[in-house]
Amino acid sequence: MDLYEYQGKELFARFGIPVSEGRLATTADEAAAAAEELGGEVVVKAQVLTGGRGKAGGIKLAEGADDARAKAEQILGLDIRGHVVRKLWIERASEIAKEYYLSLTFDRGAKKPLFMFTTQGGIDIEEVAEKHPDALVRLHVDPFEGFQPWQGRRLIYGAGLADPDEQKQILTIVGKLYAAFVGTDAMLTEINPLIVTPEGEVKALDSKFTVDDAALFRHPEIAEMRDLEAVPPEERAAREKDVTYVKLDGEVGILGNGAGLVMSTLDVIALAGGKPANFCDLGGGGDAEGVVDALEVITADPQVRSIFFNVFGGITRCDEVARGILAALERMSISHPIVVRLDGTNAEEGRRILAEASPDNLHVEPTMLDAARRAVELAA
Amino acid sequence: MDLYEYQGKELFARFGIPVSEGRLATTADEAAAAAEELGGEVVVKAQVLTGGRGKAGGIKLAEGADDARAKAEQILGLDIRGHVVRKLWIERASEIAKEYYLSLTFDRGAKKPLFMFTTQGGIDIEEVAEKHPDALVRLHVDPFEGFQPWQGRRLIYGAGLADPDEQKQILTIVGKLYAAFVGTDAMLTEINPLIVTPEGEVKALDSKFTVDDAALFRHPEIAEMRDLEAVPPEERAAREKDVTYVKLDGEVGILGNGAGLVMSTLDVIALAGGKPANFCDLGGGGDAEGVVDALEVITADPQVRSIFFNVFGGITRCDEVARGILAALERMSISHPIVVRLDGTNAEEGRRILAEASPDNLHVEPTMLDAARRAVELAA
Amino acid sequence: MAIIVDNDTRLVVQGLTGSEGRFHGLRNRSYGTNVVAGVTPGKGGQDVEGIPVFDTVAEAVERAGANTTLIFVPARFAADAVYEAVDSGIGTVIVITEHIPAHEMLRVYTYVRPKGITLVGPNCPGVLSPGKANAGIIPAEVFAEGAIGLVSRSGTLTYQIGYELAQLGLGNSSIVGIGGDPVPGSSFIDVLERFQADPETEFVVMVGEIGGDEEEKAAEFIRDRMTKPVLAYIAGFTAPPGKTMGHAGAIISGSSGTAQAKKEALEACGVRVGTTPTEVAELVADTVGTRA
Amino acid sequence: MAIIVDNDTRLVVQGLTGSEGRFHGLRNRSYGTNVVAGVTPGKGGQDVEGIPVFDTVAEAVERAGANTTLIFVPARFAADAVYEAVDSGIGTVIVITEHIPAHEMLRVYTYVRPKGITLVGPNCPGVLSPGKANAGIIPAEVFAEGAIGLVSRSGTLTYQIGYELAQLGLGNSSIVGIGGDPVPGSSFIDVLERFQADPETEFVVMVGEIGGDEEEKAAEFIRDRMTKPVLAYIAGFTAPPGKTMGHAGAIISGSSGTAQAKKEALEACGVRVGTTPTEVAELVADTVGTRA
Repeated sequence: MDLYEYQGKELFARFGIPVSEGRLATTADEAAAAAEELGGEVVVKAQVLTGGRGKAGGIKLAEGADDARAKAEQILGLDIRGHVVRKLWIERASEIAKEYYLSLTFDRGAKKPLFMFTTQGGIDIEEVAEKHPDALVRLHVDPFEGFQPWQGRRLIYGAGLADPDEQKQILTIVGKLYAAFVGTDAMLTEINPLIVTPEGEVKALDSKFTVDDAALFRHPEIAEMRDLEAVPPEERAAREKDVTYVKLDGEVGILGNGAGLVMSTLDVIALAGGKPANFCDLGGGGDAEGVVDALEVITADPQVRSIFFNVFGGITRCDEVARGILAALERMSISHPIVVRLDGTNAEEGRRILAEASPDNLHVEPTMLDAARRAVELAA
Repeated sequence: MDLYEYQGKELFARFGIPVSEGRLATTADEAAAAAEELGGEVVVKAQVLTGGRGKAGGIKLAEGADDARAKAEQILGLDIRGHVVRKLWIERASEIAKEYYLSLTFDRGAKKPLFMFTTQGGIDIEEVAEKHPDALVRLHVDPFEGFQPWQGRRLIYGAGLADPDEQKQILTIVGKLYAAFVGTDAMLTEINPLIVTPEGEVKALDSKFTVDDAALFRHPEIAEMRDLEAVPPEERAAREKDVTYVKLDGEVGILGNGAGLVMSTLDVIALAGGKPANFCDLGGGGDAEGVVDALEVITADPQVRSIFFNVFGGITRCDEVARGILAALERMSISHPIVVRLDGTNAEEGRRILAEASPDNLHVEPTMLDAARRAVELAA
Repeated sequence: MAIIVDNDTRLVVQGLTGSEGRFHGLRNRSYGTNVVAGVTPGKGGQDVEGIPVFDTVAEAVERAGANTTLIFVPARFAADAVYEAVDSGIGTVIVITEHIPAHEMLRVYTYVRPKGITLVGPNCPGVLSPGKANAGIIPAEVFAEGAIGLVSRSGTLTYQIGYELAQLGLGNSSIVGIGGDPVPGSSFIDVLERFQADPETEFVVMVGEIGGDEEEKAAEFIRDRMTKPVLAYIAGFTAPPGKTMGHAGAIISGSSGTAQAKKEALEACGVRVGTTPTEVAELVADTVGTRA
Repeated sequence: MAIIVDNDTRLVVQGLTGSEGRFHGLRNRSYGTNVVAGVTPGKGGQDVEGIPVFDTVAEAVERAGANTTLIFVPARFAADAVYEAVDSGIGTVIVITEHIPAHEMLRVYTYVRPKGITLVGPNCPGVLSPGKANAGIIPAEVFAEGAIGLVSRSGTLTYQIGYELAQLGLGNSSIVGIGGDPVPGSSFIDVLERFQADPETEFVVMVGEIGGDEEEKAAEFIRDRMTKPVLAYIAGFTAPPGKTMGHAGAIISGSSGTAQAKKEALEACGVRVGTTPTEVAELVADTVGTRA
């Protein structure tokens, strides 16, 4: 689960990492009030779960309440990489003398948390990593060794950080970042930039924070941070029905069991010359209830012209899926042509059930490839 | 550092292990007041840092305040294996249906904490271990794995504990004992007996608790539990002077550097037909200050007839030790004959310094064996 | 031979008395797997259609000779179950349970791996060695016996490919579902290494998908360390690009994680990549034919 | 050859700029040890009489080629220092620092040992291979070069025995002080195993003392696994019996931990036990004479 900047900063602050004071606003008036309360110059920052806010005009300086209101009006409603701005973070403006970069990531490859630190922080960190790899210090942490002070020293000395006062502050922040990472079951914590003010104070000016979904049961206060409205409405509807659905831009609706098989189905549709309208994984279920839910979500997309139902029975039994399809077709009126491919556990029985009922718009095909071609044809 | 029963129970309670309510008393009146406050039947328990209290008459039941006063009078001042009773723990009496044994020890051999559990608790646990080894479940805990619920299950099922309600309570206690063990840097935590009352309540009726001295800086509240008065006065005086001193029963005072060498010196004295009066380790020091301190402690023992000063210079330089001895002899008047053996770093210079000054009661010998023999002779 | 599970497998099912554990445990036994015990704390002494249930894994090892465990316990208790198995002397641990927190699996992995224990999963369909043993939820009837090793991050997609192979008369030595969790107990490389060493395996099919860089690493391993032919399939060419927060992920792997990038990495290491499950099976048939 | 330290040792001293570190670091260098670096955070760029000081052990490894470390840092920072050394690629770690909490050393030990790293100490005098290298606080001038391996839990007592040997014209291959802490990085058995494998060592003297059961375990190891003659000395026959709390300790080891018990265990395994340091040296001289 990805957190907004302001949520990540809230967690940072909870673990003792210094951040600027700020307020959340969802309207221009709230933004003005926040600026009033904070006093002085403030930054109005779009809260979106994507990068590139700055370039998109999502971050603006404001002097006083009226200016903050004006800037908020400009930012609210902006579309930043498909994310519409509905929330703003108004925080006291910071003067920036230096910009560093500090992150701690769950490195799946090494199977260890990985610290990365460089004094060349700011926007183009990937460029630093590519062009000046020595400037970016990487250090894995063994989960049993845990955080040890030397790791912080390796980061600061490795990056050539010379100022003793900065060293001291950053050593502390590094330790607290590890505590935050482990303490929240994070998959990623990133501070970019980690700034030094002209007065020499080090603090986190931004936050990227991703928490392991599987561990949210241990962190109810973080689970509550989930912003359901940030998810596209059709995906939200699907999630409420326990169906994994992602909208795409084509005309062949896809329904399958298992993420790998569904992805493969999208690919096969593309190879057959069609465009998938969505990714939709039934998971282990295949009963009427699940099929109805999924079909409802898929057919709500007006672009959908045909539906490809691709199931490989394992735990899921094809006869059950066949009955589910028929029951679904009884309960809801679907005019779309539906192409079905069933294989695996009880596939013959499933095909027999469909053949017996044989609704007009149902086309059973023997192989995944044949079915894909047919679905593409029918969508044309 | 060994803790008294009541201190161990205080720590148990802090970590959520059930114990009986009780009060500390150092006088019979306090014991009576405690009994009054607790109400009903109480147990008056001698607090000494040794075992065998029960057999020595250090644990007595009392009914009401007057009886508690009478029992306290009987117990206070008792000598239990060389420990004089100065403190009492008055606790509400428990009815005992069953006695179990549970401990968690720092197993130096395996280099892991070790749980031991048996339903055959009570006094003769070593006998259980010897005669019915299968009844005593042993389970090491990997420090990185840490406590896991299955370990508790292995203990209870391994010991054949069948009552589900007892199982549940003991599983909880096992986990809390591990937390207490790690959380206090303990070397030993032992509950014997861990009782089950007729109502089915499980609790710790006694405690043995030893905390790592080297970790006390992390636990100031435990460090404060140290009872300086429990240490023999001469050892206390030595400790204040940073000298390791243990009184023994002979007539040859021993002074050396390094615990191993001092132990070896005791053995050599015994082989030479003498009896060592003490164990005294100067440690790494050998300056006049340290020598004076050590000699003061040793000569305070009226049994001492001669002193054997056995130094092997390593970090300690023999010339410094020689000067220390001379300075000490100047500052304090010692009539005891002192036999000195110096070897190792700057030994020749040390011997030269002593030879030049050659006080009447100083005898320099070339080898440890010769010196031991001489010291025994002089003590005769 | 085969890998991970075979005729020497003596399986204990942790969570045998739960509905999933019971269903698949019995199904594995029906297939011919030697299911020697189940473990459910508090249910020791019971049995599940003749399979004895113990309170602890230690008893399953001592009294039933279990050497492999199949874990179905709920996510919150799964790490405990793995620790118990490993510390009780089990040598092969297959974890079906999904949604185990990544940090918890990280500690489990770090604890288990140096001991030389085989850990497969979590969140995986298990391991099937056709004709010998099935430990997990893979529908064995789809697969035939043969000489093709199959390793996959995906469940149903694996069945699809196995099915396509069987249609062409080709069978498998072992099918290993490594799961798609952040900390898989066995990686592609771990399994490829075993297939390389397994005399019964002559050819390997690797089924990957978008995300991470395990396929890229496997490509190098295949180039540098494998003599047996390997063919790959990657799902997700048409998948929407994943949203990833921050820059750290991309910096670490140096890979975009797309199917195209993986395909290119594999081909650069001399590994052919099929475009559909059907094509994969046909390519295997061609290659096996070529070699025969 | 010798063991643990020798002519190939490239020593870094962690805590070189402290008073103890400086004194012994320079003393070790004077003896001929190749002291290549010191580490003190914040003092990188300085030097101690020509020995370069770095901020991190990683730099000492990369820039000065250190392969062995000698740790003098205060107890509270000692575990951190060991972790840093090990994770920076140091292969041999000798810890002089005393009073490291036992639970902390337990974690350090558990982390370090599976990596195949040599850990000696804490709370030990270090390792001396006469004529080759000295890493620690052992007064090298007491010892002669020779073929006798010496391993001990004690400091000055070891010097005494080395001195007695030297008086009889006998020298040592290596002297290893393993320290008397609850969690020694190397046990008697670890060191005996190395002496057994060291071609330069022909004879071994083991110096134990009361407490624990390491000497008893070593006795069995000597009986079962060593072909070289071993002679032992145990200090503490006259020592007051230790006060131990509770019963767990005695149950664990099954040993009383007394010098007499240790002596009997050693003799039962065919290891002669000298009664005084002098007698030990004489027995060695006799045995070596017998063999010559």
